[in-house]
Amino acid sequence: MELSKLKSIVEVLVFVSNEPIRLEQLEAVLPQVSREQILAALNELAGDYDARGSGLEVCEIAGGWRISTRPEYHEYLRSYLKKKPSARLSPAALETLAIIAYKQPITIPEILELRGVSSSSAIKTLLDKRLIVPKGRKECVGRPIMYGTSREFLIQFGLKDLSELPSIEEFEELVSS
Amino acid sequence: MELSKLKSIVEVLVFVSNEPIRLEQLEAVLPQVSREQILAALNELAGDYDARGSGLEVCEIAGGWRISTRPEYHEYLRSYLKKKPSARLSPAALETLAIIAYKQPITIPEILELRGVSSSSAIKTLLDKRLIVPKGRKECVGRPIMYGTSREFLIQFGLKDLSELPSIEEFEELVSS
Amino acid sequence: MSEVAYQIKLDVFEGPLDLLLYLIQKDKIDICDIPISHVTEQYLEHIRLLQDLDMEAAGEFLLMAATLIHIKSKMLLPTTKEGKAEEPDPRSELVQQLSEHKKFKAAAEMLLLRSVVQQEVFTRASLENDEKNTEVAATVIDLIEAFKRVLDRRKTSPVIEIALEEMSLEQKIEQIKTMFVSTDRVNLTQLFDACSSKRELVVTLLAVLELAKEDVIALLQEVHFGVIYALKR
Repeated sequence: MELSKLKSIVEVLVFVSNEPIRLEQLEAVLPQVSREQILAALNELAGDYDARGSGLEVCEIAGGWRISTRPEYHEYLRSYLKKKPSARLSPAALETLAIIAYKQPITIPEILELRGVSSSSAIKTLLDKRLIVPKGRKECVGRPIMYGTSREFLIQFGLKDLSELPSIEEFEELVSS
Repeated sequence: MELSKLKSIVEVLVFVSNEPIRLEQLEAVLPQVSREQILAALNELAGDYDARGSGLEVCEIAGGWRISTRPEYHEYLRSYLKKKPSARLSPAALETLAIIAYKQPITIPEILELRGVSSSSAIKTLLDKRLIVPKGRKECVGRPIMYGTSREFLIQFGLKDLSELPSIEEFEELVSS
Repeated sequence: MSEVAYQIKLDVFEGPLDLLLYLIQKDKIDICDIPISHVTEQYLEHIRLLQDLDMEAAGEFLLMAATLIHIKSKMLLPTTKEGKAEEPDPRSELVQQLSEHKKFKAAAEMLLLRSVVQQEVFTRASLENDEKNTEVAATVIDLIEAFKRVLDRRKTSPVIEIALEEMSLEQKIEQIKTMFVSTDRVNLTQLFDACSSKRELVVTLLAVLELAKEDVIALLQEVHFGVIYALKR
């Protein structure tokens, strides 16, 4: 298949998917095309959007690909959609989320130990917002539930995958400075 | 405002709108721009999409403007929509699945009693998605079939085994705190 | 600084580690070489104003106070020559905890910045056929919430909620003062044993400390490790 045609097909599929579309999903629709070709089409498509200065961009997020608006247009969009930014997470919830993101899978008692303060209401908030999910049980006394971050976490924080998080050692420099 | 910038703004507004966006709506967001300029931007944007052979098109429909997929790609779309991941559930199916997960093995009359409404279509959906399987018959009048969750269920919900399901008590501890 | 200003500040602290970090940064202290008695003093001065915080938090702040005092006492103990090389610095665990806390605070700020940027990004509105489709990609949490909804619906008999009687610090102080109408000596062990919850225990402890500070009562321990009595002044 020609690259230009493949690019258009991929564009249409990324456009209609209501959540980031995964490479495997594209492969399932395009069985005759190799994974490398699909990836090449995605990357070239993203480059085309950048090159023509579109208000939209094609990018990889949460293990999939999606089309979204560029941040610089948010004022016009808010004015049209009459949508206020959603409430920010409290410092306690953010800190708990940071600990879970870096130490996952982690249990509630382990989080308590790290924070030195009870975190159950923060954890409830994070579960309600679907930012964290249970990730099995720890094989120790009481078999407590372990938690980890969700796909929604990657989407809301604009991450391709967890490896895109800066390493916790990078914050060490901040600590020692 | 430069035409290229105006084009991008118009593009993002057409993109996020859930129905064809009318000229008056665009004017309301862009009070400093004339109707003629907005129309020119829309027409030029549509021309750009055509010129680059995009899988998408910008067109005027039902008194407004929208971005949609070109008809020639619809077979790929149909194939994609058919292959969508199957963990998506309606509220009724989710509730029935929850009962089966926590109370298994359980018969249809017992589920009816818990939910208070007939659940046979939900059970059919769950069987179709292979999330539940028959687990023998209950030794009582009529020997009704008992159901339990399947291996597919564990895979879809990311569980190693059923003991990893959080217990109601654990959940309530979080909720009540 | 006025008391009010202190109280506003205490609300800002997420927990004892946060307060400790604030004290250290305020005095530009090296985190690896904390002058423990100075910091302990400052810490205690701050938590003296804790009474308006909720009791669970107060307990956590008190626990840290106990840790600080413990470290301080360990540092005062003379160490034998041989022992000195092997004994770890009593502060090391706390230093470790503080630097971890600092790192995660920085990570939390990074997350905040990322989320602010993402809030400015919009995706396409749902197409008509997604809207008709109310199906959700369910997680384990959706599952348990759905099960809980069923159980809640099943609760046919109305549940009578009995509010736990929670005594405030002021009420507890009044209660202890009333005891001294009929006696001039209260056994603190018995007083604490009578507490029915962790919260009540903390309130009682704070009330006794407050009364002692106000010189309403004196604390007396007749023998080492013996029972402590509160005496009417």
